[in-house]
Amino acid sequence: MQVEEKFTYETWPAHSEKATLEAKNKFIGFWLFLGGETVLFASLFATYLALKDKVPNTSMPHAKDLFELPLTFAATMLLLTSSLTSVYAMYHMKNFAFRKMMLWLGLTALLGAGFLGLEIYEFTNYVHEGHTFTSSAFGSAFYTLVGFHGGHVAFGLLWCLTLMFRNSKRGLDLYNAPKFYVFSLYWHFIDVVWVFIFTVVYLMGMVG
Amino acid sequence: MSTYAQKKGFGATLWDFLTTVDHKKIAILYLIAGGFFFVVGGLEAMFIRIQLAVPNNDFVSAGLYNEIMTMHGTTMIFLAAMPLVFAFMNAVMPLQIGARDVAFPFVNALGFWLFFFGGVFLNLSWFLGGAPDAGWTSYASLAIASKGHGVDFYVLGLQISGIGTLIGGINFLVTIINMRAPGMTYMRMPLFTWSTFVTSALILFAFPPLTVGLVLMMFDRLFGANFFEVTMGGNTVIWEHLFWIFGHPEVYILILPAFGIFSETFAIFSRKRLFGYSSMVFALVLIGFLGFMVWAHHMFTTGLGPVANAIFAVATMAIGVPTGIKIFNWLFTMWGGSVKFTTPMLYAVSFIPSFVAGGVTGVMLASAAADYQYHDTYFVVAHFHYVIVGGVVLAILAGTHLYWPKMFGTMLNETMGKITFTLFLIGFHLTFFIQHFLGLWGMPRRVFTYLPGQGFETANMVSTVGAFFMAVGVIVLLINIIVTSARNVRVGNDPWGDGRTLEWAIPSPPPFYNFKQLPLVRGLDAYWLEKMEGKMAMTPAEPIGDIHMPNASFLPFTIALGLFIAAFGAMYHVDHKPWALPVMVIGLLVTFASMFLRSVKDDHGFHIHKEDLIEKTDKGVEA
Amino acid sequence: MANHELNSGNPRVDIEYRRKKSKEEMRYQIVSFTMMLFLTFIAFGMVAAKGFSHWFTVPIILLLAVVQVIFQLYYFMHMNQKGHEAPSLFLFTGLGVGLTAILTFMTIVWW
Amino acid sequence: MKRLAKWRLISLFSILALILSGCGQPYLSALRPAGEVAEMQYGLMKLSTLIMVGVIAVVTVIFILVVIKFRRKDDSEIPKQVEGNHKLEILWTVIPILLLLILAVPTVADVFKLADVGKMDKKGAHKDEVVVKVRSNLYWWEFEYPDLGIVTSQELVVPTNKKVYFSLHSSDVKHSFWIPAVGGKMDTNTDNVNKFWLEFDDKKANEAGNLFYGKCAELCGPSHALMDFKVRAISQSKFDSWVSAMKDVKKPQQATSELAQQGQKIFSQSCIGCHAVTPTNATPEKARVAPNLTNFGERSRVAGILPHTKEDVKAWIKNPEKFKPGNKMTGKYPQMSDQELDALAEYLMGLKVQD
Ligand code: HEA
Ligand code: HEA
Ligand code: HEC
Ligand code: CUA
Ligand SMILES: [Cu+2]
Repeated sequence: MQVEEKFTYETWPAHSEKATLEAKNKFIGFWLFLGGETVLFASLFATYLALKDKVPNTSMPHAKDLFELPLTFAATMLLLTSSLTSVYAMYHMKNFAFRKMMLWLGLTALLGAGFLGLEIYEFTNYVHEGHTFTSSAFGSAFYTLVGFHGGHVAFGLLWCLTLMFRNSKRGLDLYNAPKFYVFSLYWHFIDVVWVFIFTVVYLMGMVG
Repeated sequence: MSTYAQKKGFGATLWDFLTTVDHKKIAILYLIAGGFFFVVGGLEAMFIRIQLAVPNNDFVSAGLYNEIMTMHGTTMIFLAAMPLVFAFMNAVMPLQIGARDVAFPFVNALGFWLFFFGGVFLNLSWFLGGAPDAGWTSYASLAIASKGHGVDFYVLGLQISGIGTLIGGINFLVTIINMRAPGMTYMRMPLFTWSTFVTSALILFAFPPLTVGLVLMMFDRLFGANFFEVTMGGNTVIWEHLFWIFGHPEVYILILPAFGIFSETFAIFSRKRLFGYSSMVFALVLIGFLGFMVWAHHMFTTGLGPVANAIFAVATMAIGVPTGIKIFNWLFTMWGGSVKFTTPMLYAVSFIPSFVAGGVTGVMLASAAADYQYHDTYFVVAHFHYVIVGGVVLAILAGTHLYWPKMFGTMLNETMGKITFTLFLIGFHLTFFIQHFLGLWGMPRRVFTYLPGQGFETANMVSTVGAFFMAVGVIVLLINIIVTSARNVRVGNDPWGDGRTLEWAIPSPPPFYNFKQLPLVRGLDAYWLEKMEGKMAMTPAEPIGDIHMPNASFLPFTIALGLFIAAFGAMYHVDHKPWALPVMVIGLLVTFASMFLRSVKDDHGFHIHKEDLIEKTDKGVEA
Repeated sequence: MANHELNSGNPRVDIEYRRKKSKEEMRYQIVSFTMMLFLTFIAFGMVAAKGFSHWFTVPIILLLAVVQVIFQLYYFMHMNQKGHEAPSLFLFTGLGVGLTAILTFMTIVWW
Repeated sequence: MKRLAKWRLISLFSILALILSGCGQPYLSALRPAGEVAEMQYGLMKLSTLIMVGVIAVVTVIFILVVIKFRRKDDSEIPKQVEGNHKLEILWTVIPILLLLILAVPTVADVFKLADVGKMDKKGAHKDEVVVKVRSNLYWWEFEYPDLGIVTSQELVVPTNKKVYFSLHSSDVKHSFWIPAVGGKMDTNTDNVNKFWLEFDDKKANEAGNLFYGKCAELCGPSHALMDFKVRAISQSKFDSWVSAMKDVKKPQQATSELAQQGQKIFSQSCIGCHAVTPTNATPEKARVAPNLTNFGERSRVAGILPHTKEDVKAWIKNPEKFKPGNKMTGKYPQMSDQELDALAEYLMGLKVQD
């Protein structure tokens, strides 16, 4: 199958994300990468858990005093929804509906940007409360873990926008379909990590 | 006129190597760079041994010794042994599974350049105010306290080259999963391919913890974080764990490919299929698996408590079992075989007693209560040089001789090979055997000197003398390489005559597309099977057709270069140098711009047309 | 849902079939999204309620997180489909390595 | 006949000496265990070595057979392609497992025995147990006896034939506390306090001249190699009298000779800020930044490594950097003239608590 071949709704293969050898490679390769990312985030979680609430003096804020439910909840909703929108994008890719796919991808990026905005707002709040990257081991661990996730979101945004920009005129083909697919995997993975962050860092932090 | 042509030829060759995405050329790059760093690390080892030859020596100062010792360990592990092993994986594994290239040729090149720039960065520390001096383990309390930029070089250099290794690992995995030739089932894969597979999986899971550890240390040293700052609530034991969660699998990342090379060597030069193939595969996987459960055996004296020590001690001992399975299978591969003692085979044969000696001291170390005595003494130094030099380095030397004709199309001289072998083996045992006793007599490791009158003098002298034997052996090898390259006598497909696997079925060196037609694999040792049926070539699995090949690209180089530049900025930013931040930004821009370019510029590769392939055969250019 | 393309000779039938399949899948995905929302509500709700003991809440919210992630992996990321043997092998191995690390960090880095 | 006997005796002794020298020095070598802990570990070493030698022997026998018997004689021979042998494979899986079990059981038992420091935390009077708080600092060691209220440095003094409990901590970077002849090491972390115990055998201590060598076993900086300490292992009664002699020093001892008095004067101007000459542990740890010199005159080394002579004391004070690169004393006090050095050395060498 030629990668640049033009397709129609009828000829579009069922598994466009795995139709060529390159695509298959990309697919497996990306999953393996996610396996490695799992260990990466696990190491960060482990570090965070070991350093949670480790502050030099008792006057400094602990997890209990910092986190706020509504903010975290809003962020969670944004990211969760963006996971669904990227599922929709893939649904339309399957059906060779390029415009719709782009629309949903755009929505995904928008929600992701919203999430990032909330996170930045949250961080500035903490800094005002004296909980900074350099104020304590707890601070370092917190910002590193949550920041790594935030960095992933930011990178995902750039990636998504680059993809959309590059392919806006081209339409779907077997060259870019795996790229879109792999991006959606990445985006879901970010959400997976976030589920554990909101549970382990925020919810468990608030429970004490 | 001819000189002009040559000059142009050199420039073109250089550009070719800077932009290549061909796994065989990348293999050569790994071999050259890794070989260079091996000599650097070896020279550092010689300085160590000279300093320790006599008590109270002042060949190097205390601080300098620590830098040399640290750089010796770091260079040897990250910049010599691993890349050399990667060289063989790149050169041989795709051929063994009958693939035209690796899954991601571009990523393959990127992996190399990241490793290379990371290594160069690390070694530039020598000229920029001092090398890292906290040991290759860089334990946090000392590393954080270390003055100057040495440890920053360590952190950033390893970070860059670590990313390269990680993506290299993923690449190998995907290649093996997706690109095997028709008929090449998992259980028909040559053991070197299997060991590449397991090793790559170890890389995939072991490098992220190292990445995290390095990030934490970088944040502490360069950006004011407090992960390891006890007064701020930090905890240095976190580093120890992260480092060893990586560090122990790392030693298996080194030894498993060595096992792979030896498995091939034993089978080839015994003219016999590997004894117990399935249990060999099983043992590989088991070693890889157990490798992740034992890291705390490096921390028995840290004070983890008796429960943890007991668990990790027993888990560690368990690794002896699968390793033993492999040892005995090799012995029984030779049993009943027709053993020919070529240079690679000499290395393989001598590997067995050497490695077993190192392995069993490993099991002694695993006995936690006794390790309280061994830990951080020369006993440990002896253990790991026995497994590393007696395992990994012997394998690299064996692989160099074994695969040299496949990589370069010419044989290394056997006589000189045997001289290198003899000198190296004698030197190796002379250097490291006695160190077991030094450790037991009370000599700690990482000491820049020792006082007279404690009974360490003779043994240290012996050890130093041994090291010189090794050095001479290595020099003979270098001469061998130069001489044979100059002579350049070409060889055919199967220069050893007993090749068993697919790589020996195609020309040496192989054409850039490897296989004109993908071969049909009909069993283990595919080429051997055909030979036994009197055929001289593989049966093709497809008609001759167009071959799709990737384009060369300069972007891997620039992506890596960008990180290299950025690392300088990040490092000098602590000194409040005004240019530091801009440099960091520029470096990152170079990297990201290259990545962006890569993603927006379509690269569909090119096709070699079927007519050209047929024509070549007719002309007899390539067999 | 199979990896291969259906081949009944009539492209329209295949397309119809595929569309139906995708629709069906999409329905599952919406259901799982709803479930995920629901689980998130419970988790946040339990913490907001403040009434429960620490020892009760923590295991439950962890469990909820795990279930949610399974939804993500199996429905959103299609791990329930064929052709995901290697991915799941490596993902779960990674998870195993990661969990061991977390376990040790929570037990033997205690001071 | 007599000659022969003498020769026999001599050769016997020389063989014995050879074997013993193969075991290293009695005051330093882990192969000359001088206490319960080292004994236990030596036992494990012997057991594991035995197993390992067995393993190596088996491998070597097969190895030699193979290498000799199966050389290629005829270039056209094609051996039979054997797939494997299940019985053999089971054999070499099961036997190693058994061997490892034999090693694992005593290992685990000893790990728990060595970690048993329950007695140490016993509340109330510790009449029986000796507890030592070890604090490691860049290139010097401090030993505090919390129950006795005294502090000493560089030379640990312990009673023989009873368990001594240690709690270990570091004040700067990680070090590791190791007395090879008496028992395995334990790290001194910056994060936490580690605990373990050792026991010093009376007879073996005598053989070693009552002085064991201790080492720092964790890379800690340029002078890591020189961070030695000594252990004076003496009988309980001698220990008791040492303790009471130390306790008697309530305020700095007054020098007697004129030269020494001069030295004391210089000392109290330039040195006392860091070096204490009273053994109490009333000052907080943070303020104890240099070795306590109360009984310096009775030590066996200067700064852990130099011979204990006046010349060496002078040389040390004159330029400590020369002997221990990176040490924390260099440059913290004014340059001393030769005359001042003489005076200081005289004073310091007179700092004794026992006669
Ligand atoms: C290639 C590298 C390599 C390999 C393969 C190994 C293999 C092993 N290592 Fe080693 N090790 C290192 C490299 C390696 N090691 C390094 C670099 C360090 C030091 C790091 C540092 O601190 O700087 C180290 C340190 C180290 C320690 C920590 C010591 C300390 O610091 O206190 C321990 C402790 O358990 C250990 C154990 C083992 C064991 C049990 C094996 C086993 O895998 C060995 C298994 C093999 C055999 C056992 C032989 C063959 C088997 C048979 C013939 C069957 C029968 C055998 C029996 C029944 C016993 N190693
Ligand atoms: C792959 C890993 C590897 C390899 C191959 C080696 C190889 C050697 N090592 Fe290394 N070593 C380590 C990994 C390795 N080492 C590690 C990880 C440490 C721990 C560091 C730490 O504590 O942090 C260590 C520590 C270490 C020490 C202990 C230092 C200390 O604790 O203070 C010693 C001491 O003898 C030593 C010696 C040697 C010697 C003699 C060789 C020899 O085998 C080297 C042989 C090679 C040569 C001799 C090549 C030289 C070539 C030439 C000289 C040619 C001349 C050049 C031209 C003509 C151009 N090593
Ligand atoms: C910064 C405070 C400091 C000052 C001031 C200082 N020293 Fe020291 N001194 C040290 C430290 C730290 C050591 C341990 C060095 C080592 O072994 O690494 C030491 C070690 C010694 C030792 C060896 C101790 C032993 O137990 O073997 C002697 C003797 C000594 N100092 C004498 C002096 C004299 C005399 C002066 C004044 C002229 C002096 N010191 C001033 C910090 C100081
Ligand atoms: Cu203190 Cu080494
Ligand atoms: Cu290990």
